[in-house]
Amino acid sequence: MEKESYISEIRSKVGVNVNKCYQCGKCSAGCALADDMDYPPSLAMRMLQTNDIANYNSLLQSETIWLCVSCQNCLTRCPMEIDIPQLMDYMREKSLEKKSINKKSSQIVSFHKAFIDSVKFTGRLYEIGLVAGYKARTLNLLQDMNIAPKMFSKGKLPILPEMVEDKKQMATIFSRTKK
Amino acid sequence: MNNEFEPKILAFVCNWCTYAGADLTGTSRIKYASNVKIVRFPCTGRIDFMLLLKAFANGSDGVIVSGCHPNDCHYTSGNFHARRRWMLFRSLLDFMGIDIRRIQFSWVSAAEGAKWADIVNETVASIRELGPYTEYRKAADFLADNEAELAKEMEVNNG
Amino acid sequence: MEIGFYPGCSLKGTSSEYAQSTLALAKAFDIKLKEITDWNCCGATAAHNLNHELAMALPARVLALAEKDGMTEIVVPCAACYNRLTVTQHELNQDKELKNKVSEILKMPLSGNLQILNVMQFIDKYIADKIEEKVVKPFDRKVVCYYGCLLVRPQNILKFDRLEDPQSMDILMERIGANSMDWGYKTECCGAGFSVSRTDIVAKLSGKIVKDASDRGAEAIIVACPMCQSNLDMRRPQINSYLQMNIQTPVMYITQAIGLAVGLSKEEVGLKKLFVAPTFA
Amino acid sequence: MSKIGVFVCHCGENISATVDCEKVAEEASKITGVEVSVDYKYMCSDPGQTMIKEAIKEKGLTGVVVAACSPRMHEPTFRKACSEAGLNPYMCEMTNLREHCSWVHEKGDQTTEKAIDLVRMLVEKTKLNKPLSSIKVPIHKKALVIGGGIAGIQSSLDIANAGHQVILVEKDPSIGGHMSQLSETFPTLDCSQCILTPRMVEVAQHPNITLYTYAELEKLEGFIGNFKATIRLKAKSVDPKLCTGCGVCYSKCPTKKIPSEFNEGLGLRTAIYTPFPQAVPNKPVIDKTNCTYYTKGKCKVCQKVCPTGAIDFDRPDEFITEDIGAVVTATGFNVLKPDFFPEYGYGKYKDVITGLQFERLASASGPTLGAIRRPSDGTEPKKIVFIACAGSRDPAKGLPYCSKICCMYTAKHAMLYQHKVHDGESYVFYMDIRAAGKNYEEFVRRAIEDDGVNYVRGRVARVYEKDGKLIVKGVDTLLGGKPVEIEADMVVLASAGVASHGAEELAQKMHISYDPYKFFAEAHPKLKPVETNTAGIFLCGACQAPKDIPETVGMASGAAAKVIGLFSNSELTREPVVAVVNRIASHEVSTCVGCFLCETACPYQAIVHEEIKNRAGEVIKTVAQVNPGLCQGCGTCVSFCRSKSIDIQGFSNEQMYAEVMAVLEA
Ligand SMILES: Cc1cc2nc3c(=O)[nH]c(=O)nc-3n(C[C@H](O)[C@H](O)[C@H](O)COP(=O)(O)OP(=O)(O)OC[C@H]3O[C@@H](n4cnc5c(N)ncnc54)[C@H](O)[C@@H]3O)c2cc1C
Ligand SMILES: Cc1cc2nc3c(=O)[nH]c(=O)nc-3n(C[C@H](O)[C@H](O)[C@H](O)COP(=O)(O)OP(=O)(O)OC[C@H]3O[C@@H](n4cnc5c(N)ncnc54)[C@H](O)[C@@H]3O)c2cc1C
Ligand code: SF4
Ligand code: SF4
Ligand code: SF4
Ligand code: SF4
Ligand code: SF4
Ligand code: SF4
Ligand code: SF4
Ligand code: SF4
Repeated sequence: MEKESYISEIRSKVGVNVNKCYQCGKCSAGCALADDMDYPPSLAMRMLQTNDIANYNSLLQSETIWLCVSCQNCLTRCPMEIDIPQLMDYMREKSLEKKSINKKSSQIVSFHKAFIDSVKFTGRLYEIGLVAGYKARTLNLLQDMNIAPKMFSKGKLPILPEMVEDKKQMATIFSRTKK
Repeated sequence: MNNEFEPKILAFVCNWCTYAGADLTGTSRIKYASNVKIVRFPCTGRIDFMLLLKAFANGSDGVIVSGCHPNDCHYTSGNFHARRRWMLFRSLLDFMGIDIRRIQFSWVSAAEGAKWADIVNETVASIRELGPYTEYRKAADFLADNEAELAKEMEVNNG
Repeated sequence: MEIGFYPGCSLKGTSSEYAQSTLALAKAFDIKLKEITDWNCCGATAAHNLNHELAMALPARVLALAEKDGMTEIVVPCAACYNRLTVTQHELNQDKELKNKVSEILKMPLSGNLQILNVMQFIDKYIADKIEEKVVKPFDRKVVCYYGCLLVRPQNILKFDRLEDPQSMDILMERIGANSMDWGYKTECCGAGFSVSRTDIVAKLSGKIVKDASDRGAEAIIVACPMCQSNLDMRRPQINSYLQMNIQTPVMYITQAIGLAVGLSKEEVGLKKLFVAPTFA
Repeated sequence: MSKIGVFVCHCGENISATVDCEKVAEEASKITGVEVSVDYKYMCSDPGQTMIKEAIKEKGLTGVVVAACSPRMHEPTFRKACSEAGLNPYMCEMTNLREHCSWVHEKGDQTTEKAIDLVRMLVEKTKLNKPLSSIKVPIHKKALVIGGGIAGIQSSLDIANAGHQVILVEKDPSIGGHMSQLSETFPTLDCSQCILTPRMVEVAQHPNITLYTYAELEKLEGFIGNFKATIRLKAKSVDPKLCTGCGVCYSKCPTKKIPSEFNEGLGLRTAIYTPFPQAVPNKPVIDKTNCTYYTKGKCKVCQKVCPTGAIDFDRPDEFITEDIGAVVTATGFNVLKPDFFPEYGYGKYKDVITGLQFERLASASGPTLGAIRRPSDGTEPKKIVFIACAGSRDPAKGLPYCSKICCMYTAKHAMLYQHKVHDGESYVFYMDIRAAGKNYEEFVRRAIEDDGVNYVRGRVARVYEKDGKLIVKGVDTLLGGKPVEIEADMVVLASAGVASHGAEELAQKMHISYDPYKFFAEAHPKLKPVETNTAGIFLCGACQAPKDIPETVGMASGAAAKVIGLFSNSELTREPVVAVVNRIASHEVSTCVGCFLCETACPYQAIVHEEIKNRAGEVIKTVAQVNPGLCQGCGTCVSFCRSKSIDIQGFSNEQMYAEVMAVLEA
């Protein structure tokens, strides 16, 4: 991306003027994930303000964007009403596009992808399918092996997926919104 | 003497900012084109745009309207009124087929002597490029036919 | 009376007791919740994390189907689904172009006039008035209400309750005889969708929540979101190992608590399905 | 038929070097109506002026055009000269051949042509000039000061000391305002009461000051020099003439549990009360909303115990009217109650307080006699957190502006805390430190360097209570946005300063403008900071924007100086450049259609409604009329009037058309 344009692109696509942030830090103060992020939200805002492509790229490769759970805590409290969650959505899309996904966050991305695949396949979330897909992606085969039987016994893990009948329509949704 | 077209331009300015600014151009001895003649008003808010129309109808090639910067009006809000009216007046002129580039609207403070010279020079150059204002009958006729109506249109919308 | 119902995926799987207790509670008040025909997943967090248009289109299909079923009002117990559906309807109503595009993809009309109710709103609207007279077994327990993040936000769209110190669940709990305490984690995040991918984070965030509740002597944490419930409940082993404690405070759905108070049985509200079993009731 | 004299000046060589002055004079003499036209080396010199005077007398000139320098320089000179020669000064005009011609163009025919045009324009205008006389308005030399905070007190004393009568109106039972609530004051840490109380007493005793407490402005009519103010004296239920201030009544009043406004709810008062021991006047009033006699019809204990029989339950509100020459508005500010920030828990946790409440805790006359104690349990807080910008600089939930004083008072609070609680720990969460004032930065540095206050740059996201502690979740942005959690015993919010209650209503009563936040608007942000855009009404103190005491007092003296300046004349003299609504023919005729567009345009509320009556005394129409006392001559009304019924003297439509046509037709 051109150096001059990423601030204005964020402005036009996300509706966020990064220069409105006056670095008060209230977002970072309240973000439950800030401790685990490589750049807490206010620092991420500051990086974007620099209009320096290097900082922009660091953010695309950060854990931060994948750790944000869209809880909206920051937006609710930001004195400038800066929509960080939506900005994070946008940064994630960009990161996928540029294939600059943070290595440590690959599990999160895999999970999201497995989730979407499951929905794509059945129209609804099919937990066994999801977990299988996630494990296939992460090769993390042993994770949660202990919880599944209990879930199953409590009737929380249906063996057969529930399926949406209008598969064609679901397929259209996925194909038409793909970029 | 060259044969270049020398446009007739009037400058309607407020007493407190632009008139004083133009004084400063003088005391600083900054030179500018002599085509522009200044008419002093108490405030841009006083500048009646019917007067501008009359100026065009009677052969002015261009007009500059200039006063205090927003928030600096000697009378607190006269320049805001002027600006609001200018917006309406502009579309009216446009509608009548008068080239709105013939009107230069600007803010020149009492300290902006050099800016005043620039504005005059730029306006003279651009009007020169547009050429003499020969369609002034258009304005005159329009004015004659519609004066009452016009006055009403413009002023009511100010409210 | 019959109202539309969107269970969403988790209520069909991991959180079947939430569906069960919601339906039972409605029935106890003579309301039939009718499932939207052929509904699909709303896309949850994953979709909007990856693809904005998809994140609009999936919920939009649900809304369109509800409209097609002739529903004017739907109940959405899952806070995450509720958030997605409400935000989608709002955004599409704001952006006519996108709305037309989505409607065209779906080949379905979309009026955007659906009333979307979460459990609290549903209870407030149809049940709250009659609740006291129906209580047969007051839920006289010290509880804390956990709202999580998605129920009340974003405030400008959801316009639900006080965003920093919400009260609606507390009020309902008081009405069935509980002592609903003030605490520090009403709207703090539990780790949401990281249950599988970053269990460590869920253990930590949910841990803080569970600990505060237990420190204050809560006998139950009351929730209205399947994601919150499963993080706080099913992830308890990880939570306890993170905290190096053994906290056994159960995490119940508000519909279960009210259900019990108005005389439904443990089985009817699916109490057995909780991982951390309540010692009372 | 006009007889105009044209006087072309060379200004040494300043004009004549580029303009052919003789030619200008010669061409001017050809203009119809020009009687004489001459040029001269220095027009403003004595001989030059004499030349004009003689021409006026000899030729019987009806108008004079001096073609010389800028009228901004010498218009008064030449008008005076004309007037000395018997010509109405407003028949004299100047055209600017120097600044607008000779100095800005090269020598040549074109420059001379322009000079001729300039003369022609002013000649045509001057032909249409009318004799005008300056406007004189009488002045009532009595000032009304509204608001008895430090601003109103200072202003009243300054005006009174200059020998003028002052009426000071205060809505509360005592004067003193917010300053009386403060403990010690930055940047010197002197005791607020100690410096304020003598001034309050001086006000009460000053022979030139009439003090009305528990009173409010009801109505203000008229214009500069000639206002009529109606003041409502709220019933105090205590006759101030009989009351000696002995205090028996409030020591016996059984209704004791009313939160004291003066102590910001941290203390209690009775239903009959004086707000604080040093109150001026030190005489009680009965708070009717809380007194059991007024609410339930029984009690009257105070009446029984009063040794002088001063209690009078039945006296109604009274109204008085006063003739006033000038008004000083000094109604101050209020502090925003931060309960709109649920994340900070104000109103929910007792130990989350405002800065003003902290002042009361720190004040030796406060509910804890100056000891810092938690309102919840009376213990001494060992860890305290101050949160700056609570409500200020927050467009989403609070106010977008900076309240200006809170950085300083927060530093002061932290410092006072450290002085009083030696083993205490204090934290200030801030975004920027705004300490621009004499010795202010040094003051803040002292708090940080000497008193060890921990300044953390970042906002607090929320505060919640656990085990009797307030958990403050903030952030240190200087550490890259690292979350910081503090277990505090007390939290003090530097809540925003906002316009005082009822400011908007008062502004409307007085026809002065206010900004979007309801602070009163000054006439010019730089050059008229104490004036309003209504002549004769002045401003000072925190009613214009939040400000500290030094600035308030400076402004109060400034406003007083303006009033004293005004009162130094017995009449107001003003340039007659004012608008008039036409009345050419008979008295009944005016082309004004009564649309009052002019009224909407006028920035000075100078347009009033006039009823035109026929001989039978019936109103036939309502037309506009200009109050020349208020009109400042901007002329905005003129361009708004579509029936051309309102015009401005000295810049009339006719004159301006003539001026413009002169150059176009030439
Ligand atoms: C917590 C805090 C600490 C502060 N500490 C300091 C400090 O250390 N040093 C410093 O320099 N400044 C300090 N200030 C600022 C100081 O309080 C103000 O500068 C000062 O009080 C302004 O004085 P004022 O007279 O303009 O307004 P006020 O003090 O508000 O007085 C206004 C008066 O007008 C009266 N009034 C209001 N409306 C009407 C009406 N309609 N009719 C009649 N009367 C009316 C009010 O009752 C009041 O008596 C502090 C402020 C706060 C909030
Ligand atoms: C770079 C800069 C930008 C600024 N921008 C702004 C702005 O945008 N807005 C704003 O509000 N303010 C601005 N200011 C501040 C503004 O300049 C001052 O507030 C203002 O000039 C102060 O006026 P003064 O009359 O007190 O002092 P000065 O302007 O300093 O005038 C003092 C006068 O006294 C004369 N004098 C000194 N000693 C003697 C003596 N012994 N005998 C006789 N005469 C003497 C001096 O020659 C001088 O003429 C700016 C200042 C600076 C430096
Ligand atoms: S939305 Fe994301 S960045 Fe904002 S508080 Fe929640 S997790 Fe943090
Ligand atoms: S809360 Fe808003 S203004 Fe403050 S640092 Fe975060 S994004 Fe910036
Ligand atoms: S009147 Fe003006 S132009 Fe003439 S000499 Fe005096 S200063 Fe110079
Ligand atoms: S008892 Fe009577 S004299 Fe004494 S203070 Fe009260 S009212 Fe005044
Ligand atoms: S009458 Fe009212 S003011 Fe007097 S003592 Fe009784 S309660 Fe107090
Ligand atoms: S003065 Fe300081 S604390 Fe107050 S609003 Fe301004 S920056 Fe914030
Ligand atoms: S003077 Fe003109 S604008 Fe004013 S009321 Fe009369 S007609 Fe209307
Ligand atoms: S000239 Fe200006 S101040 Fe006077 S009445 Fe007209 S608008 Fe008002």
